[in-house]
Amino acid sequence: MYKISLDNINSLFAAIAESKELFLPVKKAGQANYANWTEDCEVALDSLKTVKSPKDAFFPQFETLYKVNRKIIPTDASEEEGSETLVETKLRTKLEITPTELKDKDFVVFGMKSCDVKGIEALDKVFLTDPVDNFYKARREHGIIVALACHEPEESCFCTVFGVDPADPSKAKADVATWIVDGELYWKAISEKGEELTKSVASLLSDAADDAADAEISNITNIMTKLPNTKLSLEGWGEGKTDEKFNSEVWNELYKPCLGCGTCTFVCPTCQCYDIKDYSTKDGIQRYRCWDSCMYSDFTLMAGGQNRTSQVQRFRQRFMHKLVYFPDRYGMYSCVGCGRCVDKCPQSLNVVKVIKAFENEKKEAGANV
Amino acid sequence: MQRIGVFVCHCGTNIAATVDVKKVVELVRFEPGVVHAEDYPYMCSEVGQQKIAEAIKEKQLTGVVVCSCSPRMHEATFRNCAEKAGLNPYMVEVANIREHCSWIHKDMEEATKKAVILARAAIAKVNLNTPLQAGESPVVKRALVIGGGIAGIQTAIDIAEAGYKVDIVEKTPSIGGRMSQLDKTFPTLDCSSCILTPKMVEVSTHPNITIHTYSEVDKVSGFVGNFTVDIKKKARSVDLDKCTGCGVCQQKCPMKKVPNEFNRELNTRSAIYTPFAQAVPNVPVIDREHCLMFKTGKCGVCSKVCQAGAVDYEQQDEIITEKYGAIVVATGFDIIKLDKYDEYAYSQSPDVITSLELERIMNAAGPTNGHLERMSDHKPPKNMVFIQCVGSRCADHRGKSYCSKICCMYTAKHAMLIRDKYPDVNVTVFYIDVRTPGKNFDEFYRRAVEQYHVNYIKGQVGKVAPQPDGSLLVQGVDLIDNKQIVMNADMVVLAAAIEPNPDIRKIATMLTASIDTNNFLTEAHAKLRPVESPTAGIFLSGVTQGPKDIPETVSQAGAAAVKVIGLLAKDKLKTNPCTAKCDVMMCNGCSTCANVCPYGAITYEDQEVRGPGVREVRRVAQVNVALCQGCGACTGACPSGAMDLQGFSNRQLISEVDAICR
Amino acid sequence: MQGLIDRLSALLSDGTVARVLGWKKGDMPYNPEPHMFETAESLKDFVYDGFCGANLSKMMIEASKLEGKTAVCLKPCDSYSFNQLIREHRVDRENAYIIGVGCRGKLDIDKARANGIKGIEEVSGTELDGPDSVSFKTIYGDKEMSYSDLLLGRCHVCKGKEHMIYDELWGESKDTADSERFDEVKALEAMSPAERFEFFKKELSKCIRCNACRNVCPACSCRKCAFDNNNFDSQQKANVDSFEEKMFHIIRAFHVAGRCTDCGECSRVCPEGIPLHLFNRKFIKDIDELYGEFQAGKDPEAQSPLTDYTFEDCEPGIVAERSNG
Amino acid sequence: MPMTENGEFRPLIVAFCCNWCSYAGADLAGSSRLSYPADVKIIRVPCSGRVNPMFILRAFERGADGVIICGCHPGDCHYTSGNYFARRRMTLLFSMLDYIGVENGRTRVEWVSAAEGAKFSATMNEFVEKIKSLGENVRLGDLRCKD
Amino acid sequence: MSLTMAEKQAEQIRQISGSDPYKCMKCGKCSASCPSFNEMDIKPHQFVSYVVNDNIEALAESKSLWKCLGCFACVERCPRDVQPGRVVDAARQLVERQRGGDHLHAEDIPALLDDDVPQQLLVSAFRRYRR
Repeated sequence: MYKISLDNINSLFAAIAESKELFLPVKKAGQANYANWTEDCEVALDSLKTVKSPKDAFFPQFETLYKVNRKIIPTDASEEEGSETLVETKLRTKLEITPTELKDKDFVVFGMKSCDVKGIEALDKVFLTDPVDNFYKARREHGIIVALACHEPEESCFCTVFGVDPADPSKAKADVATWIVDGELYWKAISEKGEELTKSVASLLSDAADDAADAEISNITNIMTKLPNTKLSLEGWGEGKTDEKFNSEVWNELYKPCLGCGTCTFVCPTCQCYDIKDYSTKDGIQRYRCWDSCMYSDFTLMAGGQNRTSQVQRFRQRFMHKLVYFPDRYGMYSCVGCGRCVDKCPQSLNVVKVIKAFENEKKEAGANV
Repeated sequence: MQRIGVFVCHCGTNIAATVDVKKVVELVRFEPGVVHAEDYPYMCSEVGQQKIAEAIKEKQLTGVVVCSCSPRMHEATFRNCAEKAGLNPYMVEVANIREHCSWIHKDMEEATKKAVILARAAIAKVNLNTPLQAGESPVVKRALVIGGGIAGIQTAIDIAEAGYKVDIVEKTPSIGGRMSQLDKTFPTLDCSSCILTPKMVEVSTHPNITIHTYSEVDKVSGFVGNFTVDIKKKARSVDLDKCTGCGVCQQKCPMKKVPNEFNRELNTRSAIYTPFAQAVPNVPVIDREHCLMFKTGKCGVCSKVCQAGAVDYEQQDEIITEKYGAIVVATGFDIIKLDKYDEYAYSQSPDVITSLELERIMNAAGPTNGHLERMSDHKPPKNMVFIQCVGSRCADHRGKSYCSKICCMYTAKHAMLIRDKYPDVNVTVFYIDVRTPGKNFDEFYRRAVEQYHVNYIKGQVGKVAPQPDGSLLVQGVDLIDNKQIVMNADMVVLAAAIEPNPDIRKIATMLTASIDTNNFLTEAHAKLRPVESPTAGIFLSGVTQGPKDIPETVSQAGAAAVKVIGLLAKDKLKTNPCTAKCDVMMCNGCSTCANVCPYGAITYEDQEVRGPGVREVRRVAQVNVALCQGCGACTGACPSGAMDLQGFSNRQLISEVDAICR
Repeated sequence: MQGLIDRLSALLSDGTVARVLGWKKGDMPYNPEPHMFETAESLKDFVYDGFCGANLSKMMIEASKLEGKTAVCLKPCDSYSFNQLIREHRVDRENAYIIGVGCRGKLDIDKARANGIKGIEEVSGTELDGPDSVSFKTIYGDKEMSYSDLLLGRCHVCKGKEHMIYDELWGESKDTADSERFDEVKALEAMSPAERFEFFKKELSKCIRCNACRNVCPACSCRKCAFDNNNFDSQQKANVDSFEEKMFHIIRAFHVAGRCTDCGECSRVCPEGIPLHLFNRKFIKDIDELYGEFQAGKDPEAQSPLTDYTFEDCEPGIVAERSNG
Repeated sequence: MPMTENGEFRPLIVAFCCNWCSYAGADLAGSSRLSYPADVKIIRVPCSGRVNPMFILRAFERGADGVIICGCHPGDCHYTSGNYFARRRMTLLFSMLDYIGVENGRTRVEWVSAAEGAKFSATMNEFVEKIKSLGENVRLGDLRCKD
Repeated sequence: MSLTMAEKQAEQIRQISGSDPYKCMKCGKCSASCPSFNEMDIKPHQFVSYVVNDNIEALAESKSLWKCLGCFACVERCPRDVQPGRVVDAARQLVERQRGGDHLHAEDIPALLDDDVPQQLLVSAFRRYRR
């Protein structure tokens, strides 16, 4: 275990940034979001939850996949034959395709909370199983995760429900685990990548006792038990529950306030749906992908219409996907209990309310029997 | 994907001298959808059109772009050509590389580059064009003529003679117009009334013609072939049917101090009056503004003396609504106000008069019974000065920029008539140029100089100053002698500029007819369609289009009539298919579009809407394509983009923007 | 609040209305959600307190298509939106039974969070007839804040306590305005173009294009948004670069210009806290100044300034004149 | 930045001209040989009221440096009222662009009648000069279009 | 292409006066209005055509330059907005600039006072020719 004083933390950032891109919570116009570190940025390590999750680091909201450009070039004499037009021409067109290069430099994501690290695990399930997403894979290979323990969890947090330990990031699949206790940042490398990173900044770190964070860990663990949503039960969800949940009447009531906006999706650390679109530029197109939301009315819109035509279907899809289909397929929930949707939904709907609504349904059904 | 052919016109050297036509052909070949490109010296020629037709057939073209002159010039030509070759005419677009390119740029490289971009934009648009079908609308076989002067009269007679019904709306109590105020006409010197009166009688007795005098157009709606017009018939206070035209009421009317408009206010008339003796209809009106009965409630003399019992003080303004297939504007002119021309002392001396006032003075039925005399002391003048171009050809705010066209000739006429009748009167004409194009016109002017010894001086008058002895001091210049001339005159006659009737602006707005900055109505084409307004179904007759003399007005009136007859002869009209169209899947039914539609073409109805996952009854917009004129105001107002304009769709215009910004 | 619940139950029981559109108790003390109550019994979960900020007008678009009348609880400022929806034929007045509920300003939980209040377990003092301060019981200790310090930004420029449309009223309202409506816009106008550009760039670069502002907006009631259809080729789901955000927000605000009632929902729901009302309010200010004062939703018969004109309207050049002083 | 060989900035200017007055005015400028820079490219629309603010933003997004809308003079609209609506729409749009910090000279509305070929040419010359003085449109363009 | 001296001067006159002599349609209304016509060797309307023809030397030497009263009757009445009075005035300024120096001193004024000449004229002359 190492430590560094928070007073000195900027020199740590500067040292990392010297050789790697550094991605960490930055406050801009009043809101904390992950962004590239610059000397004049306002780092917000004390923010419990950034508005957007750090999944952008591995799966950005927008990325160009490749560019297609049309070039007019002189033709060879041999190719001229059989030209149909009346005009004698010595030119022809050619399409030039330039794929975007894969990430090939190491970068550090600093300050990820355990829930967000767990979110990356969910993304891995999707993007790293066949067919592998090369863009994502390259980023995962080059990304170094420095996780940070939560300090004062809030009432919207319920990560423990999904087996996340917010107090001890060394249990998460990160490369380095850190804690902030009394003005010191405690640092513990977990993986090989983490060890290497530690080496590269070793001169700035000083030794610390291995149990230095233990008090903080038990403090946070204790707080978590007091939070209302951590007592949530996932009974009735998970693998094999499709039939039972899909046809429930509860959805028909629950979805009504839903605006069909994408706030929950875009702040969520595990949502991984994207759309691929073309943007026509001067003399070609850029094919890009961007996050999409299953809450949107034009999600998966095809020539023949879309497969979910009403908001209740879309609403159900999102939560069934997180709590039933994803476990069915990958053996884990696609919710990590970060509570961002609890904070941000404009209509105060969220995954917790959904789970609770089904609990109530069960109770009421039991009462009726 | 379209199969587009691009045809680049040289327009002789008009385009080819500045735009490298071959290079344009070479470059546009690579545009998406283009399968054929060629150039030709004159695309609009028979051979050029033949080339387009052949390519359409041989290459199975689905779209055509012609890079040539303005689409306002030849779009119709090329669309017709395509239609004959079996292609929907609305699959043709024109890239304007002449007016918007070759004619305004000098640098060949730059102009060629721009021509390629303009062609690209047109190609991008054609890629999104869809075949459009013109609809049909019926034609009401009746015409409206606004204005009852010689232009309106001649148009009405010509239309009526072809067998169609015509209504004339005239603002004043009688038809006749300006021509009825004139004494003699140039260059033949025949009496104006003598040639006009038979026409007035003909028009009033023609079975196909209805005359609404003392009436105004109040409201116009509809479109070519199908206008609905509200005509306001002002209360005449005299029953048209009962009145025998005996004239006793006018003699007995105690209120005789009303300025006489017909005589240019040189004398007065009674409150109940017919403007002139030959008025049609010969039925007086009561000028309610001056009538004692209406002002004080005490009089009623006319009613008492009227044997026929025709006077009706209770008569009200009446609105009648009629339907017309075509409307002819023949609202004529007036002379400009001279209050800004202080230097000519028009408002200071009664002996400085306008030429139109001189017409009334010379007229036997005028204020002086045809005797030439000064209005101040009724003495015959000895020296008369005519000043030309008063307010015409004037670049400043006081006058008009154009030449009024008729002044040179009528001044020669006046000078000659005076010298003929009063050989001892000296007549001097100050002129800038003497313009006499026209049959026998210059001979006429030369007669004034050579036979009647009218003193023509090249130069202007700077100042007219009334003298204490009642004479007028005229200070002018003789530019040939380079001398300033100061002379005494007894009368000064000003050739004031003419201007369109001031009512025209209101009327043009009602008709949605374009109007220029001088208030003349704009022609659909200055040379090729001079009697039509760009607004379909609206035709121009007489000075409403531009300054004209009588023979020209009469010929134009006939031309307008022919155009009207051509329109009324059709049973149905093809309508412009470039109309607005509502995508009911997206329409909110919010009524925003209906609020901005100038034609009332958008209505709402509950309609069952079906689409993927949708099947419900919704309130959606409906466009009446017969009423829609394709302005697109609705498309800009529609928040959801449900309303689009065919032929100028959102996607087409955006693709043009994209093509230009490449 | 019990009085309101009793009244709503009575309306349901006597068949005046078939359902009630109101707010349902949340699972936290500050997150009630809009809810459709079908039975008198279900009203036990009905809540109306300082956190019921959501404007229910837009939900009436769908609700007024249902069989029978819907009772809807509208705050004074919501009633403007409802009127505007009537003007646009989007709701059926006949199918609505409007309870004009009193309002003393609505609360913004983020104001409490910004004040260091977290781990909230209980909140009290938010009811309509409650005290001037709000008490928070949190796992990190008890906290208190004054009601006015917790108000949503929009409540500081309250349009007034009058309901523009209602069938019956419940509860007292209070005009909570304590600053000038256009102060924020004026402050921006006073900046240099470069400063303004920087300001908007900073704010708008946070945008995640979640469309919450659009979807919550009662004026954005298009069946298919211009951003979701192909006609304008504007169908972009991502905030790609700086322009994309500006274009989206300019057009969003432009499409509701002359129809926006300044209800402030866009700013309330923005997850990134972007002051989106600054766009809408700029249009309102311009319209007021250039074409005469106009409050959308005040009079459902009034012609919107953008579907109206006069011959004497100012020329677009006025923008440069004003801006260049 | 689009430059000619001599290093002069050549702006990209999109002009929307109504078919009845301004497009005809541009034609007249052409037939009168009243020149204006080739930087101006005209798009024909039936009426200035047809111009959707989206088109203008689109042009800027695509890299236009200036956008001008020409229509019939107030009172002269071929469709009676299209230009009045355009006038209000554009005033508000321009004001918004100014508000977010875009130079206010990049947009303009001018009324040009069919008879005003000289005015059309003069207006375009003036507008091109103005845009040249403002330089390239960096605040509204989409970077992807620069590739 | 470089301009000749005369062309430059003609251009200067156009700039100073702000008037466009090409607009002249040779109607002569300026000369017809001019109170000093008979005193002038080059008449007002000729003045304009001299500028069109770049014949500035003749103008500079003409008497007319000093005979124009500046009453601006021609400016007011010119139907083409050519403003001959301003052209004359511009020519006068051109000449004055070449001569340089002050030609009118305050102390000389009393000697020049003439009961028939309106004092306003002197004041305006003073403004115009003192530099």
